[in-house]
Amino acid sequence: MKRTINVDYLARVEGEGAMYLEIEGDQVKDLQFSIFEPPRFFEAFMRGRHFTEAPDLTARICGICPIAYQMSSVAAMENAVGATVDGQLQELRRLIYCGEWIESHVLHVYMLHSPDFLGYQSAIHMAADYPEIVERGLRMKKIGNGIVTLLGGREIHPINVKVGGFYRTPTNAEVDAMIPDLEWAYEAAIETARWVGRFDFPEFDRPYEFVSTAHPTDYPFMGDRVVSDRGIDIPVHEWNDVFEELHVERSNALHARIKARGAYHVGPMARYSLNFDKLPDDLQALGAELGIANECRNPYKSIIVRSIEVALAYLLALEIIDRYEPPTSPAVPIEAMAAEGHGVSEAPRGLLYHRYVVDAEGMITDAQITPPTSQNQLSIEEDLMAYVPGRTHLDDETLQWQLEQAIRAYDPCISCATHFLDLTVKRS
Amino acid sequence: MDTLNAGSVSAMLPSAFPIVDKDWELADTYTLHFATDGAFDFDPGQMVMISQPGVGEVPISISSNPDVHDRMSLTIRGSGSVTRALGRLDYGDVVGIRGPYGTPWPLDTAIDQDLMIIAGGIGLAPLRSLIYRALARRSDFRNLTLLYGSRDPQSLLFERELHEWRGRFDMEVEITVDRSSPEWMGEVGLVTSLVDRARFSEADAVAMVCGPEIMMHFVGIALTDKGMHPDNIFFSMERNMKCGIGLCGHCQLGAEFLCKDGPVFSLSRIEPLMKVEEL
Amino acid sequence: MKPRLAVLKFASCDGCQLSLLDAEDELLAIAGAVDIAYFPEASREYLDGPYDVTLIEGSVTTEHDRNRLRQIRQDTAMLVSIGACATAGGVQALKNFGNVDDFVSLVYATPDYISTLSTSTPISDHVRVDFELRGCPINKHQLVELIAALLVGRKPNIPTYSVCVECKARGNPCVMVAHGTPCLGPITQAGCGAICPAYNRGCYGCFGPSESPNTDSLESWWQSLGVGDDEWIRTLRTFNAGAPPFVEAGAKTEARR
Amino acid sequence: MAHIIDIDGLDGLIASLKAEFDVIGPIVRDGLIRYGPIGSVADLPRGWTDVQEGGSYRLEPGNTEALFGFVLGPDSGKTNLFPPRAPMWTYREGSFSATPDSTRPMAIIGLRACDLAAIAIQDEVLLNGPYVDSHYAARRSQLFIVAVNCTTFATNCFCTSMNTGPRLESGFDLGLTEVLDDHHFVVHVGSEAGASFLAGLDQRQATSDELAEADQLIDITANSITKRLDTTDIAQFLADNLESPRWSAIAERCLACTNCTAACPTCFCTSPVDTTDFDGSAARERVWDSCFSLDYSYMGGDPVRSSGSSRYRQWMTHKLGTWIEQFGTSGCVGCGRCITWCPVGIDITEEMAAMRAEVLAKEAR
Ligand SMILES: Cc1cc2nc3c(=O)[nH]c(=O)nc-3n(C[C@H](O)[C@H](O)[C@H](O)COP(=O)(O)OP(=O)(O)OC[C@H]3O[C@@H](n4cnc5c(N)ncnc54)[C@H](O)[C@@H]3O)c2cc1C
Ligand code: SF4
Ligand code: SF4
Ligand code: SF4
Repeated sequence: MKRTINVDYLARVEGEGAMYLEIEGDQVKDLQFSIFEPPRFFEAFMRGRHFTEAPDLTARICGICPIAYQMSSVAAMENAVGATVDGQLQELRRLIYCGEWIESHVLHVYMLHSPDFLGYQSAIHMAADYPEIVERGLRMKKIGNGIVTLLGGREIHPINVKVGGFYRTPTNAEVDAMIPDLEWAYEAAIETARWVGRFDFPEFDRPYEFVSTAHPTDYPFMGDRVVSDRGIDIPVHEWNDVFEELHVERSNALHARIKARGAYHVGPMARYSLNFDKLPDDLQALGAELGIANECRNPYKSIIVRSIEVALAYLLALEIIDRYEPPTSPAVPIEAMAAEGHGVSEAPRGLLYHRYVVDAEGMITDAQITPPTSQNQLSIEEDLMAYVPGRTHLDDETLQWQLEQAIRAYDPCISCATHFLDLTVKRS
Repeated sequence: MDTLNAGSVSAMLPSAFPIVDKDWELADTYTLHFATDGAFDFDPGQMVMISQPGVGEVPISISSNPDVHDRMSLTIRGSGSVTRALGRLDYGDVVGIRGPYGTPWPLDTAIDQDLMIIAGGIGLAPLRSLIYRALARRSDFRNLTLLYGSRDPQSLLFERELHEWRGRFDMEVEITVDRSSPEWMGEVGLVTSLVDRARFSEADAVAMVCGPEIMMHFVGIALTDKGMHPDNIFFSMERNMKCGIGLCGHCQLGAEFLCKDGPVFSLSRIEPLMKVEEL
Repeated sequence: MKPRLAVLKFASCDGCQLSLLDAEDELLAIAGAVDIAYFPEASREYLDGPYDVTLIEGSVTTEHDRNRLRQIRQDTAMLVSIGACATAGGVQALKNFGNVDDFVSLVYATPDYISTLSTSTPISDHVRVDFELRGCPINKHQLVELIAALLVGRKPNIPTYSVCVECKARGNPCVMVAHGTPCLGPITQAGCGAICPAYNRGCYGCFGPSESPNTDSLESWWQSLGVGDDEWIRTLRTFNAGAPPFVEAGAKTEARR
Repeated sequence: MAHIIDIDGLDGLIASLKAEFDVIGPIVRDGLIRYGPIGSVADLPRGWTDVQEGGSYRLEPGNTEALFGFVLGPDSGKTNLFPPRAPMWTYREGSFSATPDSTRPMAIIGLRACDLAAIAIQDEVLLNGPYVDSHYAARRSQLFIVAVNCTTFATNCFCTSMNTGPRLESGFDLGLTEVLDDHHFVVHVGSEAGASFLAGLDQRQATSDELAEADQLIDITANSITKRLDTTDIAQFLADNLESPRWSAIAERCLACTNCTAACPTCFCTSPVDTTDFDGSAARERVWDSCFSLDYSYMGGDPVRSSGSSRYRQWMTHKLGTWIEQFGTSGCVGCGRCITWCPVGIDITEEMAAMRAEVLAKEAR
């Protein structure tokens, strides 16, 4: 018997996507996870703009994770001109990034993903039965947004990130004022992890190749190497030697793949599994307690990983604030020069790669941006293919919901995925 | 004169007044009535600031009889956000009122003179209280004339009163409409045409005029053309008023704060200012 | 009955509708006061129209979206466009200044797969819009204010004057006067709270043109601060590139060059 | 009669004021002089001076140790006495309640003669009319002023034309003149409160030489100020020239950004802002407004003053002309803030002079 599951418009994801599934017997005959978010041509706009504009312009690719765009772009620009931003300025970058992880992850955990597990259409529906829980989520999210607002000026498309550092750095009093909230929030994040850890998860471990940014000592936010659990360990500038992007008809987004092997997986599960040893002991123990010691390969359980990363972000924020001394200058000076630069950073939903070519006047002549959702697209499709066999006894409604949930597990940011330049495909 | 908020914490603080009655005068014009317990004295020509909490506050002239002390009425045309929102209120709803503010019609200047009251459109509202007062003091004046111009017969305000005043022997009432309708038997044309035909003695007359600025401008010309002195012609002026008491700055016209120096001004004082574009 | 609210998007970054979810303090109160009938970013539940209020984020860039918009207009009593994309075409309106085919082939290996209009245009170019909330992104406080105002039927407090007014109310020094930093604040509509000057940088115009923008005067002052024609044009052409006063000012400089 | 205190004396004054007041004074922040909370002399902008032009302000290291060696930042007393936003009332379940002002008594250190003149003007508008602004009144009645005589000036100062400075005449509790030789302050007492604070300090009587020296510093300042505004029959002159072509010429440059009105220490225009909560309660605030905004003159569908020229005209004729009829003094104290803080450097004195010159030229023809 032939069944089709057709979701015209995927809810609780950022951007516009759809899913079409044709099942025959126990097998998937046809599957299309398509992105119809209209294209916005960012790489094209970037040409002819000044390199200092990159953080403001690329932020607009995504309203959910603008910091990630700003951080990858400043990393790429600084890499191009050989500038080093370190010390307290780098700490502040980590701090604002913590804010974004919190804001984005808590949004996902409480408002986008947990309603699936508890059988609600939305967090607002859920609030009718679990008001304290939803309120706790909102408060946690607000604290993340508070970090971004203090350091960035506002929560969405912050204005304070620049190539070389910031326009203005906060005072001790300003950052210290956040401590009581952060301390509350850390505990709340632990409770959150335990709360989501009790959800019912389907058995569904996947053989992903995990890819993430690598940092020598820290759980990665920014870094200059890219690693995988199957042997990739490259400096950022070799990105295009290893990865490529393809354009398929059904989608306005590009699919990224590892040239040698195909699909790979970026995001919280990849970060967690590749960097488990860099987590503080308490959070490692929490992971073990919740059944994901060392690694997590079940996309449905990514909600636990996100909750642990939220706790980590609050903890790091507290540490950064504790050590904070306002830097003498809000930014290091940057001189334009003809160069190419690469930058990666870890958006909440995974690795984000930027590459720019800049001329001697500082004008951008070429730009390439590979966002997490493009990278995960193949992985999402393979998950859907793999999930159906053995579960065709489920009714359409249940199956559809579980498949949607599998997609939502990636927290796919579809708006991000639709404006990316493929250079490699022409070579194939 | 009693002021509702004299001595209160803030001159900006309204007092809560429940609406005790509401009449629809026209499709877009209504009168709200308030019980004032005798604590509210005003003179014709004065206005109040009326607030719908959370929506906004606007200046509105008092249209009721100044000699009835337990009740105060405001006649309002719904033209924008606040005046339309007020129109949606009804019996029992609470509004905020501050006032009365502003200068009254200078009725004493008309003692032993012909008193001309000239209204255009909603401008009859602030003049109605004047008419009540003038009738109460009828023997102070010589001829009492009301000239009233309206857009069309359907927009005539206060028809009941108009009918009653028309029936009086001690008052002359002339009405005209800009646009006629089949049932309309009266005059058609602008108020200025009534001025041309009205009987009054130019040298011993006082005119009190309220209506759109452009209408007042032409009435002023018609009256002075007939030989009246601009000192004896009074206009009630409108400007954006936010506080009503000279603190917010909005209503300035030249050196005048229309809210506290006005809204009633003699033509001689206001004419030079009215002539300057965008002043 | 509670008013029914729909929130949906066209070409955009999702940031403006996210502002509703970012209103952490008011979200549940809003959800109590209105029926959130359609809001795919936050809910799986899709209740059919008609809606009392529809918030639209994003610009019109495809034929499909153009048609969809007409239907949406029919389904809603009040249509509010939110954000620079919906009110001025957004950053993607930069393609209005170039050749789209170039853009498509620059971004996509197989351009034939992409169907797109040659322009990115605001919602109001296609259907009647009842209110526009500016900003890239919108300010969540303005969004909450708008909803609160609609609920009681008052005029929302959304001023159209320049960023400078908010800048002074916030107590910022003027960065242009005090540091010689070029600032677009005098010709940009208020709404953000003058964040950029508060962070020591010039406004870059994300709330679009103010009520009576004197672009000529600001341009010549910027020149005296050392800003060249190219930079002036680029500054006008960012997130509100499609806003008429910015388009005209840019074209004027281009023509002079 | 005057007294002498040294820097420690000033520190002692700040310390004793802190017991009763929130003490506010000039500080360096964001690269300019602002008014903010101060704890001691150490917070004052020692050694800094300001260089002002039309549309330009730069703080530079001066070549002295002066604590008050600068002239004026953008703040006057206005920001503190008449803040940009003030709550007025709240409404809940059928009743209105006034929101009283919540500030503590304030002591402001460092105001100049023009600032005091401006406060006197705002008093006239907000306190001395038939109606009183209760927030202003609350702050004003608990205000202690330590003012400073100007021993330096900025290019945009024209207080001498407006008879408002640079010498302190009245309106202060204590008036200081900073003398750099043997760094000390000559202190004049302006009120009983001032006298009692002074009495608690380590101070002594000033000698006549010391007085003369301080006085001379102020005279030098007064004589150095070259910017002029001719106020002869100014109200009538402006009333006669409401249709001067000069207004349009200014409007070509004017951004209508409202910076001049925000910086001006006497501008007092406000608008109410009504807000509602989702629980049915409502509130009103009053916020600074400006005659340069379109909404300011909105009436019956359109603004009365839609052109830039009419808005600039409203501002300047009010400031310099109609104010005199309304309140008995000019609305301008000659501080020059509107010139410095206009982002495109429009100069009210130049515009006034240009208009007079045009009229003269026309009469000559
Ligand atoms: C002294 C005086 C007496 C008045 N008496 C009456 C009266 O008896 N009956 C009556 O119906 N109307 C009267 N008006 C006019 C009434 O105040 C306006 O219709 C009202 O302010 C419009 O406000 P709105 O919010 O409904 O309109 P919107 O168009 O939404 O106006 C917004 C704001 O603009 C200003 N504004 C708009 N139109 C006017 C206007 N015509 N006059 C002054 N300010 C305006 C107000 O500040 C108002 O709050 C009077 C006006 C004044 C100045
Ligand atoms: S910094 Fe910019 S926005 Fe602020 S006052 Fe100056 S010009 Fe205006
Ligand atoms: S660019 Fe301008 S409008 Fe945008 S946030 Fe900065 S100051 Fe506000
Ligand atoms: S008008 Fe200008 S010079 Fe005069 S007081 Fe105001 S800011 Fe100072």
